[in-house]
Amino acid sequence: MFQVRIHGRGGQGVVTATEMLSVAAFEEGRHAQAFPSFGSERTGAPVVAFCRIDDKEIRLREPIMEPDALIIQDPTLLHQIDVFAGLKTNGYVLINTHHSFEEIGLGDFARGHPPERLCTLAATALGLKHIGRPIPNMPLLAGFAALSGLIRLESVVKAINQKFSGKIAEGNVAAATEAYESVKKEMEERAHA
Amino acid sequence: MSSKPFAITLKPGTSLANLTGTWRTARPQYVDRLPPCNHACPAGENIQGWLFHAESGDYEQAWRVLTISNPLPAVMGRVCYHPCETACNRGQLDEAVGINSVERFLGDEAIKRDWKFDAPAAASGKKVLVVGAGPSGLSAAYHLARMGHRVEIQEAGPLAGGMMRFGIPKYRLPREVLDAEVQRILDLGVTLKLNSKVVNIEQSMQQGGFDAAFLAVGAHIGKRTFIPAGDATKIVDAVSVLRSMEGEDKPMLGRRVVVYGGGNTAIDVARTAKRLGATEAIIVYRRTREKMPAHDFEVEEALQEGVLIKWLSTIKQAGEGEITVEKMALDEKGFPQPTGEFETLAADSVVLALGQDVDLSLLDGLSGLEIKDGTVQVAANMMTGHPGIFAGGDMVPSERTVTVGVGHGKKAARNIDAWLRGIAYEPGPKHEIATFDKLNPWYYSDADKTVRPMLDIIRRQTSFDEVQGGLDETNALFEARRCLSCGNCFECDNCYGVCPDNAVIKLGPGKRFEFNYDYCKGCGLCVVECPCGAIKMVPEDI
Amino acid sequence: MPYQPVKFYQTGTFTVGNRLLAPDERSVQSSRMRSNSINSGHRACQGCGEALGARYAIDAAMAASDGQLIAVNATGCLEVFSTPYPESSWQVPWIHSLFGNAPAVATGVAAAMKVKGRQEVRVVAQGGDGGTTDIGFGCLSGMFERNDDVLYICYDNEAYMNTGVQRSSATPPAARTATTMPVGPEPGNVFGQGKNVPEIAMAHGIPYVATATVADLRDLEYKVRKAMSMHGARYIQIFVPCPLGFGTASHDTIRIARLARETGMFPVFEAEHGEVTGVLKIRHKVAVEEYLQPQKRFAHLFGKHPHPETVARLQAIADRNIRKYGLLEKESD
Amino acid sequence: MLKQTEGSKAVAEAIALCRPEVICAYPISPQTHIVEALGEMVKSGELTPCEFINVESEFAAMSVAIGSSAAGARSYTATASQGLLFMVEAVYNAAGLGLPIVMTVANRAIGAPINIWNDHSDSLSQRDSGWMQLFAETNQEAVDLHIQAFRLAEELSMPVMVCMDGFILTHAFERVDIPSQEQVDSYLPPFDPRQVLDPAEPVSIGAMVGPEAFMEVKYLAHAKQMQALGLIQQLASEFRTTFGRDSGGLVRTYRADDAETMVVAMGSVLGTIKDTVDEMRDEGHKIGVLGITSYRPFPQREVRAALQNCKRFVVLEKSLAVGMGGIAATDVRMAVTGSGLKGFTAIAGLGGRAIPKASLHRLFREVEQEDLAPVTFLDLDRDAVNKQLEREKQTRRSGPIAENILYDKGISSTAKFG
Repeated sequence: MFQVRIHGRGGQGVVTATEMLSVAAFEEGRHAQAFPSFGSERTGAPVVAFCRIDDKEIRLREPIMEPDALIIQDPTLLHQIDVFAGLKTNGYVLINTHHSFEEIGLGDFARGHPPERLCTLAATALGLKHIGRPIPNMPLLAGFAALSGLIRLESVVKAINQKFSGKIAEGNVAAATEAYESVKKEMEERAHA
Repeated sequence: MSSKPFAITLKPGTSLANLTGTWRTARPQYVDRLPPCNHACPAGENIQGWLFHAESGDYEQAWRVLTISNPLPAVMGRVCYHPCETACNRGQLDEAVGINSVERFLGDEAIKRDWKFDAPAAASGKKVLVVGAGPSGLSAAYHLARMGHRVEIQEAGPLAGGMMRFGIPKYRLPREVLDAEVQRILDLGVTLKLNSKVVNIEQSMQQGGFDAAFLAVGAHIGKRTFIPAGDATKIVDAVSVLRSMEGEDKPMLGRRVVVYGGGNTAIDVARTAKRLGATEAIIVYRRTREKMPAHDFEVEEALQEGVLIKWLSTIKQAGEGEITVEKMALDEKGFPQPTGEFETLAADSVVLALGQDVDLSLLDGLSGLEIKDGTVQVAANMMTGHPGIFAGGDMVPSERTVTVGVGHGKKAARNIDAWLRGIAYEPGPKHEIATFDKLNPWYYSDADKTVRPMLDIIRRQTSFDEVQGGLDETNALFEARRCLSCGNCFECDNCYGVCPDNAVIKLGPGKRFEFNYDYCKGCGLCVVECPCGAIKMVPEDI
Repeated sequence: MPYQPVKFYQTGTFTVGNRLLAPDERSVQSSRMRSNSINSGHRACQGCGEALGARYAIDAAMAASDGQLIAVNATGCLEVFSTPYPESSWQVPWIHSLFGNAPAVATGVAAAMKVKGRQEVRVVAQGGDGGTTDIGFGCLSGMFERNDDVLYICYDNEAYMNTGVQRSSATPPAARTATTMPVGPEPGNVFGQGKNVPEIAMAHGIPYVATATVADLRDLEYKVRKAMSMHGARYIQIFVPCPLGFGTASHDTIRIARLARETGMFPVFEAEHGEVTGVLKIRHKVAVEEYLQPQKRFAHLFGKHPHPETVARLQAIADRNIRKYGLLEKESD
Repeated sequence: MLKQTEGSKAVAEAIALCRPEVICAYPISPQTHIVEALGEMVKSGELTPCEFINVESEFAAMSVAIGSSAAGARSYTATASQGLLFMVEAVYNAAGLGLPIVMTVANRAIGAPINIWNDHSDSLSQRDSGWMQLFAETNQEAVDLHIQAFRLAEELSMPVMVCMDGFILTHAFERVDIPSQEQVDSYLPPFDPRQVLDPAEPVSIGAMVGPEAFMEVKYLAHAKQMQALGLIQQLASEFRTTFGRDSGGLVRTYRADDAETMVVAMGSVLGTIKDTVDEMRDEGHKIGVLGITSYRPFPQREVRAALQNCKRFVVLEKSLAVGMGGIAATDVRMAVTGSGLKGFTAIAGLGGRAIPKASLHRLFREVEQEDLAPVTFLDLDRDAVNKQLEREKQTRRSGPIAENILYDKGISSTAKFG
């Protein structure tokens, strides 16, 4: 079972991101369970959502306390809550920022972690670019696909097209594709480095 | 039902099993109370009864109910002083119902449409002599005829009608109206013998083979009083003046006429004098207007027509072209006392209107009679002390009006009928009077009395045209519908409507209602909300 | 056009029936064919205004809907006296659920009829003043706001009579109830701000709002008929005196209702879409004393230690109603 | 059709397949997504004929459903928590009147303190309301139970509550097989009401019933629920035939054959319990699970049969009878009266407190050892409550409890800055 935890703020599509992740996994024939942290969600407030992916039925209903992967949709949260709590050794971390881990004060953390499991992505900018709104969730999801290889970009695109239609779907797909390519490229570059 | 939830879901209307009548401590009962108008009517008319039909526009039926008691509605509708209206409960609400005017409308309608009385009941084989064709005699003849008796009227005068013809001026009662109603009575088969004065009643009965007689000769002898007078002064009595109005030669009263008296006759004569061309018609009366026996409306009409009245005055002396009157003053008991002050009035003639006496000569020698104050005493059944001879009208002690006379005729006829059958007439039980407090007047809309059109004042002063007009159909209907139907159900459905327990059964048009005592809880709403007081509460026997 | 009293026939102009009217002008209550929606054998007190008002109103609604009517009833006297197991007095399909939910239940019935394509079936909800102006008020307002196709009829007897005469928000000032006893310096119910539910109903802008009394049957029937001719949320508040709660003789129920109207204490009017379109004028204006004195619930205002100043305040309320609704005929009329 | 979808959306689709005619909606978390989805389906014309009524309160929601059901329309509503309590009077009334309304309860705690998270306090407060209560373990089961609920309700003319854990199920995206309209139509016939308001055949519904018949009315409601015990099983079996899936029924056991320790629970927590039990079984523990689907009627016979071969059991429930202990536990213990079984009650997950596998491992081991109090509270912060109890002993005005505990736990703002 693979467990993903996404941190963000109300309004950034955190819950949608886990749902889309679960849909993408479902599209690949896998079992998935996405659920929010069940707060009274308010725009701007810290939000957590979860997604489990497995090859068999998922019965577990506890919150994800030891995630295999973390997606941080808002780097400002890093200074507010312990987003890394319970992260498995060598777990994936994807952070929405155009800075490096070093630049956002996570140099120490990054140095103790396998580099192929870490990535930052300027997802908000991609959202603005393709959708016209600072929504980073779909680019991040695609970036996560690229980072982890857990799901394919086509599945993310499928999930997007199920959820959205028209211009918004197109924008999201474009943003996701660019994010996927960007992360893929960075990871390849890093592998060669 | 069994498939439906037990107890919570019920069949409709099943509460009929719960007989709430057992809750009752008092029960409502429908009653017929006596309307004050009926009670007050000297002719015993069922006024509420005939107005009920008039309300629906069924004038013929109204007329038929009316004429059960009174064969002369067109006359009565003109000359009756309508004590019914004085008694009418509506007077306490706004104004009394114009019963008299509706009666006249019905009477006129009957003449116009030539309605006839229903044919008499099967002939009884009995024969009754009626003496006098005045209101009382005509009424008795009518009732007796309808009861199946053979009736013959012997009238001393040249025309039927009595005081209706010889006492009441034309401008109050056009003669064609009187003639029509008399003729309708005669059409029942009543024989009328005119110019046939009965001089000895026993003899007349024997000669004619009559089984009973009703005497109604009226009071036609004008009372006189002593007034010192010169030869030149013309002093006549009112009855003579009015009677001569029916003849070819109208009475010559001069330009200045003084009428002495305060009754309706005094007014009639004064108004007649005015119409005959008098420039002055002065009534001299010894007391005040309040004490005057003449009806207020007649006084009022007379004054409108220019008749003058000298109150608190007596005639002391009549000279040539003038009279001397003495002023009076009321003492503490209200009696007029002479003051010693005198004045003179110009007068070409003095008409005495001081009442009338009865000519009782036809009774001379008749056994068993009691005569008192110039009138014949009769028992409650209108029979004189002489078996088989009944009397009524002005010749017996009573208020001397046409209506009373008609009432006497009806009452006498019933008693004569009973007497002829060898039984005693038992009037039905008198119902309790439907007094105003028994009514719930809320339910009647506000509707003021319809005023009958009045003849133009100039024409009234110069002609004998009828002063008061009749109601037209719309007005009559309106007026009839002002009746409160006191004490008698008029099927307004109030009891049926206001019962919270649906315990009033409506039986359908004309059939009224009945109570369903199985469910009536005795709340009394129907009693209080009955507009006309036709329901009363009576305690249950518990 | 507001209600026009029959004028041409003076005898019985204001009575239930009238033998001279054309059949189509006759009142429902005068008909032998009236539905008697609430049947004999119910257990209402003698002279119950509510039992009477309910039959008046529901029969009229039955006539107007050609018998296609479903009635919903709030808890209260009407419900209790009409349906004690095993007997029901109702001859119409009828449901009672709770004290405070009749408007909502009626909404449900109307929704069911709509969804089943049976829009000829009309829905009436009914309750007392407690069930309407107090506990059922939320549901009532919701039903109004959604403009659900329900005619709600409030039988207003100005207190919780079913439970033993306790104060409701419809209880008039100074009235004695079991919870506003005539003791202390200001005996009886408080002079509050009032809760004029017909006006609150009007504020919802619903198609029709009217008040009526059991003393004015033809007006009442006219209003029910008019309400039934419309769709959407409609409200009629009918003044129904309660002999027990008012402390009046059982035979005085209608008289008291009449006096409530004639004094101006209970203004009778109608409104469409929030605007008053007609008032039933006072015929013979009387002082409030005439209305108050026959009622034991106001007895403490009179007698040995009278409260004329309180009577004057009540008169002021009546006068305000008269002014506000124009209850008097103009002098020139 | 298999779908990855939100639990609420799946339930909404299932409800739509049941062809409801009147839906009443009032917003309260966490049931809102269900009625929102239904509202959209009605408005778009996808679900027709159906009246969707936005009422002004839960009390009105149930009341509207009472009216529409009594008038013969298949009626549905959903609520949770305070909303359920706000409609309680009408909840009892619907049952008393025998109206086959189906209602989803998205289980949520009851305040105060106000809390929007999941536990079972709301449904269980309506234990005696006369409604049948079915608890879903998964969103698939939630879908299936709603379809069964309409049949159950309408066959008996009694209302049914389908209980699903708020957020945990309602807001969870997971795989759900949504049946086809044909399947549902073949399983669920049109509503043929046992009583109906109809001018053609008037009845009076909702009479006042006195002492002479009230007991009988109540007994008949009880008898109906006893009938339902058989019917629920029959409906589950028919459901399997039509839909090819096991769903519903009265109870379900898991690895219970040779279990010496049994864990009894309701709702979605059964999944976590099963995972825990699997792990313990792997370690050789003889432990099994009894899931109760039908809480009302309560299947005493089946519960007793499922537990009769074990040595001890613990009822883990998301509800608390304050001053007594477990609510469901009381029923379970009643079912095994006289069996000599050792029974424990674990109160867990109140107000959305997570029930992690780790805690369950610890609890189940203590149960195996019979080394715990008869009523125990899973993951209770003993420290915080003890401090408060101590404070209350010392001062009368010891301040608000919740605030104090947050302060003790160091997570309140006053802790940081005060």
